[in-house]
Amino acid sequence: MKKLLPIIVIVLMLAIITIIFISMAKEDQPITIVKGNMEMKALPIKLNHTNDTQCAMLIKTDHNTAQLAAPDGRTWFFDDPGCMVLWIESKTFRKEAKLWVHTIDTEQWIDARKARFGITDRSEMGYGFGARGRDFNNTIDYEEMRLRMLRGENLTDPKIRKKLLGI
Amino acid sequence: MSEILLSNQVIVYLLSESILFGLLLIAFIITLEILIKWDFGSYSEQQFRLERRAYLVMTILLFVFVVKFLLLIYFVFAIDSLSLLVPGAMCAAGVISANDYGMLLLLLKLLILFFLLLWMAINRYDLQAKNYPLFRIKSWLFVSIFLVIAIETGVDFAYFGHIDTLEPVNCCSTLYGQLEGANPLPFGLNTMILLILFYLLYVAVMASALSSQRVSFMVALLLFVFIAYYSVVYFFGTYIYELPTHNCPFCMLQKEYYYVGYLVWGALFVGTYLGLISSVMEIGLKVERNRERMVALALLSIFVLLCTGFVAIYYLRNGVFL
Amino acid sequence: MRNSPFFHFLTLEFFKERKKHMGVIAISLVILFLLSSVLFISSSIRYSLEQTLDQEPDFVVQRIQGGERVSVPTEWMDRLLEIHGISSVTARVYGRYFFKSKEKSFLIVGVDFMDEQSHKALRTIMDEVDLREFLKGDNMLVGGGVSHYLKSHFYPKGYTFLTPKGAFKKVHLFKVLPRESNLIANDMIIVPIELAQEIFGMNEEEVSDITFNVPNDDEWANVEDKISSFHYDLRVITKNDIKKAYENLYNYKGGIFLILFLITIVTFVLILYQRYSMVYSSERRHIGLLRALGWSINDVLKLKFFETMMVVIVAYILGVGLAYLYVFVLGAPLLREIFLGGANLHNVITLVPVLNFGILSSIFLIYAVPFVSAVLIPVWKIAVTDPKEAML
Amino acid sequence: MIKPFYVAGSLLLLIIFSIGVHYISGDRMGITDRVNAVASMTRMSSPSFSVAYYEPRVGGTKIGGVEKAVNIAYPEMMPLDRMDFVYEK
Repeated sequence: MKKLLPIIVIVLMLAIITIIFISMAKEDQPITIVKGNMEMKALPIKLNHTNDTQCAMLIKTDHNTAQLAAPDGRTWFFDDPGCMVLWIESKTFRKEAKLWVHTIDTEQWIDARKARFGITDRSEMGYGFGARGRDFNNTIDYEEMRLRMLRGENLTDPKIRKKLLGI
Repeated sequence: MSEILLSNQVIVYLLSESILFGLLLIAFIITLEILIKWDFGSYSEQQFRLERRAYLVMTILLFVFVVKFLLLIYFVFAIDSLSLLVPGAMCAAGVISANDYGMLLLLLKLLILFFLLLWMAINRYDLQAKNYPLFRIKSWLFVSIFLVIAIETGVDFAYFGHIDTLEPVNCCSTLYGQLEGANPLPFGLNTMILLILFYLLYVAVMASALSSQRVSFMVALLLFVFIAYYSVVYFFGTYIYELPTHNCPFCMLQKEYYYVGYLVWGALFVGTYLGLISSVMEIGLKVERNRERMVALALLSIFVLLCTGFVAIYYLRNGVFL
Repeated sequence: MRNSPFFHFLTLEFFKERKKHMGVIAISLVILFLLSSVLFISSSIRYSLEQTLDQEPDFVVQRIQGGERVSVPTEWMDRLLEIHGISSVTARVYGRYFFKSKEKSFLIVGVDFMDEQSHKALRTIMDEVDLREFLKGDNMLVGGGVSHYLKSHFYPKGYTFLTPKGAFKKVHLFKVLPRESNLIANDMIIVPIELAQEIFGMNEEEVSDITFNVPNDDEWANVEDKISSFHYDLRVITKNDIKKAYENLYNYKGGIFLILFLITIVTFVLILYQRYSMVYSSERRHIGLLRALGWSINDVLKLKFFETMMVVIVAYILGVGLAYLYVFVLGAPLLREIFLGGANLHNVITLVPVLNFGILSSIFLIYAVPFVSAVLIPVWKIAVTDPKEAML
Repeated sequence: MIKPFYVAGSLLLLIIFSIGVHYISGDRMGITDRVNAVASMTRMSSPSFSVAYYEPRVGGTKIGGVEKAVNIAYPEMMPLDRMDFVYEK
């Protein structure tokens, strides 16, 4: 028994290491960040395989999503423009970062700072801001949207919702 | 902010931490003096004085160790009771994550406890050896412990000073629950493989300890505590709570679960500490530490039995697994 | 351990030198007694209030105008009743009634006695109350404080309320609520809901606010959100808000006390340090003798450490025990007034004994840690005494 | 260990024991039940502390950060048991 023990230990350790390596090779985590996007352009989102950094939800559709590219090439993805606003507020690169939104009317990636936002649209987190490429009646610009998001004046506030939607 | 700092437990906790820090400061200054002037070959009056002062350092550290240990339990308890004041928090998990200092503080505390325990073990051996062979190592260890405790005391105040009672925090189900589509376990493990690893590592720890293979014992122990943490949070915990979706390391410390968390985490951490200390001392200082190792094995076995017991009892009572 | 010479010596010495320890134990006793009493009272009241919270409805819906609560129309209730998952929607009618000038005030609460829950609760409070008799005329149930106040102001049988419309309403004092319920009922007057509306000058379509329960906890946030959007002047209060308010209230009173108490602790530590330095310096010869007899420094440290721990534990048990006696057996005369205030009706509450790990460990830590810290250095000083001291 | 120690020790144990007996056998439920019944009947659990007319009772009647009690007679002085004046908001 005494002689066997060291062999058992060695076998066990080998087995453990193999298990860890095999499962590491199979590792299949959803994307939360993409590095090396030095041109800071809009990347296609891998649907059902990308996590929103702010609310940790899985991004299932391109509709009204957003992404953000930092000057060092890191890119994050969001399922709602509102999430992006909340997330970037505390970051040091919030001035330099490139913000992209996927519009709900023209269905393409445009610069969020130039986009217009509807205030009662369907959005993943229910904030109600839908990015639009064209100016439409009752839309607001990015700065206004940002302020409303940070102040909490969006559809998640019951009183605002009543005012805007009547329910 | 004022609400948190006026909580009874927080006041008592911060007061105790400050007093301990004051004592340690005295010990630190003495240690520095000793380290500079120490000369064991000398018979001068000063050397005798230094040796006597070394006793003060030792006394203070013994006291600090005991109180720090109690304060860790008290800290967890205090955090738990604060969960009423912090919006959104259901248990200690939410309060700990109320600002960035919380997790750091908890880790520092666990680290300090380990080093204090190591110091105790070295000190004990040192005193038995009569001619203080480890005196310098011991003193330098204390100097580094003191620096960590200084940081910890600062973080204590920063942490409790910056809990916002208006800002909602996440509760444990959002903090430890699954990220949608993501796997919270390390190395891309799934629960089945995690459990296999858990038991394999336990056997490896036992076998290497019994055949006195020190290096593999240490490696296995480190891996074991890492895997065990995840196993408890993501598998065994669900049997303690009897709820398959409840993943939280803190809720089990509450009354609803008969404070069993203190036993679970206590056995795991103290067991690991003692095991690590015995192997550190055996590898580094070439001294035999059988007793610590045996106690460590016993505690780890209690831990594994306890975890397995929860699953077994659940299965026996309900006839199914979660 | 029983026959260990060390412990024999320790205990022998402890009792032989007991005069030395008496003073310290006495000071400790006073400090521990005060501290424990305050914490016991505050935790007992907190415990009782937390218990009542379980009876409290999950949600309260109020109407706010200019930051003040105003009456709610009863049609708001119908809207709530339609929502799925909401149960026991009830109207509350209550308000303060000022007794002459603004010196003292009562809290008048209207209760719908036809309601199952209220009915059952009334039975628990008083066994032999005849509800039919009570509802026949204009009757009221009053709390202990109100009854005492009315009696001393020559209203032994009842009171004539002046409604805002200028009418007088004579209400007969039916029964006094039991003393045990004083914590919340001391200044309460319980009347049927219609009578309360009349006294406050509300019409029948008005109530003070509306309460309801949501049995499924997971739906709380949803329901709160949904109901908040019914009206712009509507405010929803959840049970958690109330819980937090209580918690804060007690942290204020207990916490301020503790902070003031820190000054005492610091003084205490200084006194201890002084005293032990003095006591031990007179012991030098004694310790020197022990050292000459072959005791090591560690042995002396151990002796002194156990001695200190004995003092700490004896003082702790005595102090906490005395506080327990004072608070829970005698009812904490004088000290409880700090918690009850004295601006309105005088209140005498019955304290429920509450002991838990939180309080006991807090008391122990705030006492023992400064104590042992103060003694450490004097102890060390005496422990390293040279054996040659014995010769002097 | 000497005899007086056993005597003193058992006295302390007796204190602990009698506290335990009182704690367990005390009429805890009787008191709590009565208080609970009043709360359940009125659906209100605000503590009846003896507060002045300008101060609201905590709990059911007024809560939620809307009110701030200020002594209207002495606007610059806060009631003593409110500690807002110690801590700036």
